[in-house]
Amino acid sequence: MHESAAQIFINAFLANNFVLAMFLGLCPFIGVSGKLETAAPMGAATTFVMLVASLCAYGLNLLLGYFQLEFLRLIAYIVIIASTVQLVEMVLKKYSPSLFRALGIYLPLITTNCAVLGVALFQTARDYDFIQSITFAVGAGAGFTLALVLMASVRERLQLSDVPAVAQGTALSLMLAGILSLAFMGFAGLGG
Amino acid sequence: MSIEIRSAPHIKGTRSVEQIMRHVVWSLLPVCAFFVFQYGLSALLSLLVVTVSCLLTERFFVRQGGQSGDIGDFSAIITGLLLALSLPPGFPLWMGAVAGIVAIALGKALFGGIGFNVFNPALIGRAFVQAAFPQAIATYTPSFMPGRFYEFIPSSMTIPLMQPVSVVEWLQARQFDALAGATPLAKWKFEGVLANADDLLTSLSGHMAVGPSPVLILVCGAYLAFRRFLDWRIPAAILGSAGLTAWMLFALNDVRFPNPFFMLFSGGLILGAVYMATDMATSPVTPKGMWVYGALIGLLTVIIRYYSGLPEGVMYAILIANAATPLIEKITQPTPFGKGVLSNLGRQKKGASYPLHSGYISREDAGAVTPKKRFLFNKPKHPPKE
Amino acid sequence: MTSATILPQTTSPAAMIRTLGLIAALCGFIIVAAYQGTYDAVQENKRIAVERAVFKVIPTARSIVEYFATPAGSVTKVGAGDTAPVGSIKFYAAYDASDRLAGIAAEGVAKGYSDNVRILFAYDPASASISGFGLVAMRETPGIGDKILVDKDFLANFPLEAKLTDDLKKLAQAIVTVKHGSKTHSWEIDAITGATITSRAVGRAINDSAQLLLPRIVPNLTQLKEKS
Amino acid sequence: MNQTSAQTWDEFMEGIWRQNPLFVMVLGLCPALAVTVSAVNALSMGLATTFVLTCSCVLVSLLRKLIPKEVRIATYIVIIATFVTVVDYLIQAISLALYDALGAFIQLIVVNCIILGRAEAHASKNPLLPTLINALGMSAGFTLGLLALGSVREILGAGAFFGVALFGPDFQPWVVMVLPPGGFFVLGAWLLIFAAIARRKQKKLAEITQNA
Amino acid sequence: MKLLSYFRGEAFQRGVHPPSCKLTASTRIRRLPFAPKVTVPLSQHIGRVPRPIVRVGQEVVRGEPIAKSDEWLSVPHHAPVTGVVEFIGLRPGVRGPWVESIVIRAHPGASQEDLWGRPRDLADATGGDILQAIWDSGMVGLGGAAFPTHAKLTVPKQAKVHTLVVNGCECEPYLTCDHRVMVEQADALVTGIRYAMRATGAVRSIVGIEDNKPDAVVAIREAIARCGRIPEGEVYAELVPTKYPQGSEKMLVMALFGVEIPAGDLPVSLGMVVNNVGTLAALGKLLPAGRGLIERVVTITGPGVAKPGDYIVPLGTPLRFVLDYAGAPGAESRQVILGGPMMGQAAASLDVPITKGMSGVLVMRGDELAWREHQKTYPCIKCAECVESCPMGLNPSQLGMLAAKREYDLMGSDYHLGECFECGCCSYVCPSNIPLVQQFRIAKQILREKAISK
Ligand SMILES: Cc1cc2nc3c(=O)[nH]c(=O)nc-3n(C[C@H](O)[C@H](O)[C@H](O)COP(=O)(O)O)c2cc1C
Ligand SMILES: Cc1cc2nc3c(=O)[nH]c(=O)nc-3n(C[C@H](O)[C@H](O)[C@H](O)COP(=O)(O)O)c2cc1C
Ligand SMILES: Cc1cc2nc3c(=O)[nH]c(=O)nc-3n(C[C@H](O)[C@H](O)[C@H](O)COP(=O)(O)O)c2cc1C
Ligand SMILES: Cc1cc2nc3c(=O)[nH]c(=O)nc-3n(C[C@H](O)[C@H](O)[C@H](O)CO)c2cc1C
Ligand code: SF4
Ligand code: SF4
Ligand code: SF4
Ligand code: SF4
Ligand code: FES
Repeated sequence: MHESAAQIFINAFLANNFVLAMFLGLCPFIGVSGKLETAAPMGAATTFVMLVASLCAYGLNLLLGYFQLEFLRLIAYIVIIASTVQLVEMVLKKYSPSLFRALGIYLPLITTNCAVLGVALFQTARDYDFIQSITFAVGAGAGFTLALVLMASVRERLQLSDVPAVAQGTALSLMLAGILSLAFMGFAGLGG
Repeated sequence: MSIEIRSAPHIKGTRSVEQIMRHVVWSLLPVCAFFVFQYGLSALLSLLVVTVSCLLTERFFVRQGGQSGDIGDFSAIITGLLLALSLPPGFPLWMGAVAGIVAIALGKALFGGIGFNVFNPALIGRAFVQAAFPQAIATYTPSFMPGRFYEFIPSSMTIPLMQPVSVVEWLQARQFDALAGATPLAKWKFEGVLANADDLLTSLSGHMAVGPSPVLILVCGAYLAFRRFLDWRIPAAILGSAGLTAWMLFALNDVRFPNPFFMLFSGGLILGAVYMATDMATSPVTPKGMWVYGALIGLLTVIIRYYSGLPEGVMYAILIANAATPLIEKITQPTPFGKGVLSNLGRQKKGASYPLHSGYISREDAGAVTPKKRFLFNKPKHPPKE
Repeated sequence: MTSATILPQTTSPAAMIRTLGLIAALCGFIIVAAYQGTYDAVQENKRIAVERAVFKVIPTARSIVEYFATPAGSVTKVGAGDTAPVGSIKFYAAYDASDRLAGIAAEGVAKGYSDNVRILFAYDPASASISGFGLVAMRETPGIGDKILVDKDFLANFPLEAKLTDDLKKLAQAIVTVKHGSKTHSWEIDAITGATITSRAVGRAINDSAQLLLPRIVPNLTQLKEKS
Repeated sequence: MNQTSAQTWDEFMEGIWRQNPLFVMVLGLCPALAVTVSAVNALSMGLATTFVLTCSCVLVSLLRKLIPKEVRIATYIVIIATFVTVVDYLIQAISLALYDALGAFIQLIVVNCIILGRAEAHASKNPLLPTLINALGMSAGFTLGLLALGSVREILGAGAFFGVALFGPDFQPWVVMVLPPGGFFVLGAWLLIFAAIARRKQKKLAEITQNA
Repeated sequence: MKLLSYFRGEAFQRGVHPPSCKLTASTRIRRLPFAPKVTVPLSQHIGRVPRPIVRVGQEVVRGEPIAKSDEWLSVPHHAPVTGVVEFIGLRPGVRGPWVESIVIRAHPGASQEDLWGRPRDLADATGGDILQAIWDSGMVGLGGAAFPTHAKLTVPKQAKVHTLVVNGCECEPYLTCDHRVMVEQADALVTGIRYAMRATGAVRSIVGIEDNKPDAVVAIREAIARCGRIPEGEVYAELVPTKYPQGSEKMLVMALFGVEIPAGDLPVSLGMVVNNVGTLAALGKLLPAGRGLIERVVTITGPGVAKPGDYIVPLGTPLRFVLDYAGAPGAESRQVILGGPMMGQAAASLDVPITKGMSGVLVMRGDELAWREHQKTYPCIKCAECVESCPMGLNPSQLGMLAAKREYDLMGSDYHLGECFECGCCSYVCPSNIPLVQQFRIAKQILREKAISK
C-alpha cells in the first residue's frame, strides 16, 4: 500500500502522534514541558534533528543495503545521529550563534532521545522512499512540538492551581499526558 | 461604636458561584426530563446513578482535603447530569458510575477542585469510558420504545465488571432490526443515510437513536445566555465555525459530505456547544480567546467527524480545545485601555492639540448616541498649525 | 582514584584512535558473533513463522515455495539470497502432501482504525476465490479490532469470489466491505458491527493485493501446478 | 565480610527501592509505557534491558582505564548499541512473536537513559564487582517496575495475568488500559500511591519526633 | 443584556452597574453647625506638606491662612473656624497613622460669618493671575484625589490645552454632593469654569454628567444661557451613560470624545484638563472673594444614617461630630466609609477630621454586611466576569491567580498591573468572592517598594 505524503504527515502529526500514541520521546516530554519558553525551542530543535537524522538514515540504509551489512544498522544509526547532532551543534555555533544559543543546550539532550532514533528505525521498517521519509520526520517533529507546547501551556496554568501535594510533580504530568492522549484518540483513523 | 476596617470596594454584586451553578442545574432539568420521556426508566436511573456517583466522589475528595470547593456548590450535579446526557440511555449503570468517579477524581480533584481543572470533568469521564468500553458506548437503542416506562433496557442492569447483555435479541423481539440502534451520525458515516431535518431538530419522531432535542437545549441555553450565566460567544463561535466548514465542504462535494444543517443538529454538537464547551473553568476568559476557542472546536468537530475513524467528534474537539485554552488565553490577552492602536495614534500627537471640531453641536440636539471610537475618524488629517 | 584521572589530561590522538579502534573491533566482533550465532535460528524461525501462517490459511498445505510475480506478468522462484526485482510481488505457493498446488498465499495491507492492518490471504485457484485470511500484524484495539479473527459471521464471508475479467486484466468484481447485514453478493464482505473500520481494512487489503497479483498469477498457473 | 555483604545488599536494594529507575528517577519511560500491555511483554523487556545494562556496564567497567575521556560518551553508545543488537538477534532467535510484540522498542533500548546514565555515573568509575551489583540492582528495579505496570494493565485491560484468564469469559475488559492513555494513567497512579505512602510515613515520623 | 450593549454603542467598554442608592439626590444642601473643636491636618493633598504659620494660643479668624508653603506642589490651609489654636502636633490621621495637625478651639460666641478675605477683581486677570489666586485659595481636587488645582491647571510648556472637561459624573453609588452642587450652584460652577478656561487657555469646556442626573444638565444649561456667550470660548453640558466608573477621567474622555488617553499619560497629552464640578464651583465662589477653602459639600449617607443629606461641612470637623449630627446611632453601625462604597476608605477611627478630598461619609449597618461575610470564597472559576468588567481592559482573573501565588513581578511585567486604577469593579462582580483589587493594591505596593530599593 502506498501512503501519500499528506497521509504520512497527518498520521505522524496527529493520529499516531509520537509522544501521545507511540510513546516515543517521553523523557524530554516530561522533563522539558514545564515552561512554554523552553518547550517551543526544544520542539523546534528536535524537529530539526529528526529531519537531519532521517536524511542520514536514508542514505546510510542504502549504503548498508548495498554492502549487505544490515546487522550493523542500529549501531550505525546511533553513531550517525550522535555525530550529526555534534556536527550541527558545531556548525550552528560557528555560523549562527544566536540560533545556537536558543537551541544549543537542547541539542546534546536530543542525542539520547528515542524519538529521533525512532524516526530512523520506523522509516526503515516501513520502507519509506525519500520524500516519504522527509515528510515522516517533519510530521513526527511537528507532532512532538504540538504535544510539548500543549503540555507546557497546561502545566504553566497548573502552576497557579492548588494541585494536591501528593499529585504534584511527575504523577500530575503523567496524568495530563494520559488525558491528552485520550483526547488525541479522536484523531485515530484520520490519516486513513 | 464598633468599627470594621476593610479595603474597598465595600459593596458586592449579588452573583455567587452557587447561584450560577444552581441556574445551570435548573436549566438542565427540562433537558433531562425530555431525555427521560424519550428513553424511560433506564434514562432516569442512568441520570440518578451517574449524578450520585459524581456527588459521592466529590464529597470524598472534599473531605480528604484534596480539593477546594464543597459539595453544596452544585457543580458536581452539573457534571453528573451532563455526563449522563452524553451517554447512551442503556449504558450499563456500573459503567456510568465508573464514568462519574473518573470524571470527578481524574477530571477535577486531581487538579485541586472547582475552578482549577483544565479539562471538562464530564468529558474526561466520558472519554475514559469511551476508551475503556467502546462497544457499550456505541450501543444506542431507539427512542420512544413502547413500554419504556415499565421496563429497563436490558444492558442497563449489567452485573458490575461484566460485559453488557446484548440488546440485539431484545430489539428483535420488538420487531426492530439491529440497525435501529445506530445514531444518525453513525448511519450517515457508515451507510450514507441522512436523517430528516425536523426529526433531528426535535428528536420527537419515534424510534430514532438520538439524544435530547437540540431545540430544547438551545432554548435552555438561550435562557442562560440571556441571564449571562454562560457566554454566548462560545456557542456562537462553535456553531458558526462548524456550520461554515461543513458548508464549504458541502459546496465542494455535495455527494460525499452531508449538508451543514445535518452537521449542526446531529450528535452531541448542540449539547456540547451550549453546555460543555461553555464550562467556565475550562474555557478562555478573554473575549477574543472565546472566539478562537469556539472556532477551534467547530473546526475540529467537523474534521474528526468527516475524516477520522469515529462518527462523533464533539467530545474530542472540546478536550483538545481545553488543552489549548491556556495557550489561547496567553495570545489573546485583552489590550489595556490606552495601549491600543488608536491610543498610539494619540501618543504620537503628544503635546499637540486635539483639534476643535467646528461642527460640534450638543449630541443630544443632533439626536446622536455616544460616539464610540469612531469619533476620531472625523478629525482633520493635519491639525491647523499656529 | 589516581591523580591521573583528576588532573586535566588530554589523550594523544594516536592513543585515542588506537583505543577506539580496539573497542570498535571488540564490538564488531561481538555483533558478528551474535549475528552468525543466531543466524540459523532466526532464519529457521522466520521460515517456520511463514510456514505456519500459510498452513493456517491453507489447511491442506504441507510445504511452500516462494515466488515473485514480476510486472512483466511472469512468476519466478525465489532462490536463497535473491533480491526482489523492481516492482515484483512476493507470494507463496503451497503444496499438499502429494505436491499438488493447494493454494496461493500473499500479503495485503490497508489502513485500519489506528495503524496498518497486514494480513496474509489465501487464493484458491480451483474455485477462483479467496478461501481465507490470517493476520500478520496490526495495532487495532484489542477486543474490537481483533474480532476479525474470531467473529463467526465475519469468517463466514470466506470463500469469497475473486474471478478475473475475461481478458485476465483485473478482478471482475472488486472486493468490497459492506455494512453488517447488507451483504448480497459473493464478492462482498459483511462487516462486523462495532468494528466496521477494521473489517473494511481487511477488504481493502485483499482487494488491493488481489487486483495486482492475480492478473500476474492466473495466466501462469500451469507453471505452479506441480511443486518443482 | 559480614559488613561488605550487607553493603552489597544495600547497593543492590538501592536500585530496587530508593533509586528505582522507573518510579523514582522516572527514566526509560518510553519502553516502560509502550510494551507493558501485558505482563509477559513487560518481563521480556525487563530481561532484555537487564542483559544490555549488565553487559554494557561490565564492559565499560573493564575498559574504564582505557577509554579516553574525550570520546567516552561515543564509546559507551557504541558498546550499548552492540549489546542491543545482540539482544535483538537473540530475541528473534527465541521467538518471533515476542519480537513482534516488543517491536522497535528493543532497538530503542539503545537510547534508554538509564543505561547511558549508569555507564556514565557508575560503571566508568568503579571496578567490576560493585558495577555488576549496581547494574543488577538497577535492572531488577526496572524489571519490577515494568512488571508492576504490565500486571495492572493486563489484569484490567484483558482480565488475565501472564495470559491466564482470571475472571471468566463474561468479564468486561477495560480496553483503555491497553491503549496509550492507559499506560500514562497506570504509571501516574503508581506514582500517586508511592507519594501517598511517602507522605503518610513522613507524617508518622513527624508525630514520633514530636512525641519524643 | 451585555449583548444589547454591544449594539447600543456604550461610552467605554466594560464597567459595572452597581445599584445607585442615591438616597439624597433631591434634598437640598444644608449647613452643618460648627464643632467645638476642629483639627486641620497639614497633609490633606498630594504634594509637599506646608508648615504652620500660627502659634499655640494664637487667635485665628475664620478664613485666615494658618499653614503655608513656598513649594510649588503644595497648598496653604485656612482656619475653618474663628477660635484659638490649641495644639499643633500629631493627631489621628485618616489613613491610620497619626499626622501633624493644627487643632483650633472654636469661640462659642463668635459669629461664624466669613471674616477673612482679599476680594479682587478678576475681570481682566491674566491666566497667571488666576493661577496665583487659585494657589492662594488652597484649592485641591475635590473629586477625591486632592491634587493641587493650580498645579493641574498649569499647562506644561510644550503642551497646549484646548478643552476643559468638567467631571460631573459622580458614578459612585450613594454620593450626591456633586449632583447637588451642579443643581444649586450652577452659576458658581460656570464662573469657575470660566476662570479655569482662562487659566489653561482652553477654548471649549464640556461638563460630562451621567444620564441619571438630567436635572443637573438642565440647571447648568440654564446657567450657561444666563451667562450669554462668554469671551473665553464655549461651554456645553453633556449627558454620558450611567455606568461605574464613568467618573474616572479616562472613561469620561472616552465617553465624550471617543479617544483613549494613552496608557501612562495625562489628559493633557490630548490637550485636555479634567476637573471635578465641586472643585470648579468652589473656585467660582472663592476666587472673587479672595477666600481660602475652608468648607466643602459632603454627602453623609448610608443605611446607618438617620438624617442622610448633603452638608456643607467645615474642614477639620471630627467625624464623630458629623455622625452624631446626622444621626448615626452607634451600636449597629459597623463600618464608616470615607468616600464612595466602591473606592472609599474605611475610617480607622471616629476621631479623624473631614478633609479636603472627602466627598462622602457612608455608614453601613452590621446586618447589611453580614451576608457578605458568610458568603464563601471559592477559587477563581474563570467566569470571565472580571475581565468583562475591568474598564482598563486588564485580566483580573489571571492577575488574581498570580497574586495568590505571589508572582508579583510577572503581574507587573506581563499583565499590566501598573494600569490598574483600583476602581474595584473586578472585586465587585467576582462570584467567587475573591478580593481581587485588594490583592492588587498589595502587589502594587510591593512592586513599588522593590523599585525604590533598587
Ligand atoms: C460531547 C458529546 C460527545 C458525544 N459523543 C458521542 C459519540 O462519540 N458517539 C455517539 O454515538 N454519541 C455521542 N454522543 C451522544 C449524542 O449526544 C447523541 O445522544 C447521540 O450521538 C445520538 O445523536 P445522533 O444520532 O443525532 O448523532 C455525544 C454527546 C456529547 C454531548
Ligand atoms: C477506544 C476505541 C477503540 C476503537 N477501536 C476500533 C478498532 O480497533 N476497530 C474498529 O473497527 N473500530 C474501532 N473503534 C471505532 C468504533 O467502534 C466505531 O464506532 C465502529 O468501528 C464503527 O461503528 P459500527 O461498526 O458500529 O457502525 C474504536 C473506538 C474507540 C472509542
Ligand atoms: C475609578 C475612578 C473613578 C473616578 N470617579 C470620579 C468621579 O465620579 N467624579 C470625579 O470628579 N472624579 C472621579 N475620579 C477622579 C478623576 O479621574 C479625576 O481625577 C478628577 O475628576 C479630577 O478632578 P479634580 O482634580 O477636580 O478632583 C475617578 C477616578 C478613578 C480612578
Ligand atoms: C455554563 C456552565 C457549563 C458547565 N458545563 C460543565 C460541563 O460541561 N461539565 C462539567 O463537568 N461541569 C460543567 N459545569 C460545572 C462547573 O463549571 C465544572 O464542574 C467546573 O469545571 C468545576 O471546576 C458548567 C458550569 C457552567 C456554569
Ligand atoms: S535528558 Fe536524557 S536522560 Fe534525562 S530525561 Fe531527557 S532523555 Fe532522559
Ligand atoms: S463616585 Fe468617584 S468617580 Fe464617581 S463621581 Fe463620585 S468621586 Fe467621581
Ligand atoms: S480594580 Fe484594577 S483590575 Fe480591577 S477592574 Fe479596576 S482597573 Fe481592572
Ligand atoms: S470574576 Fe472572580 S471567579 Fe470570575 S474570572 Fe474573575 S476572578 Fe475568576
Ligand atoms: S525512553 Fe526516554 S525518551 Fe524514550
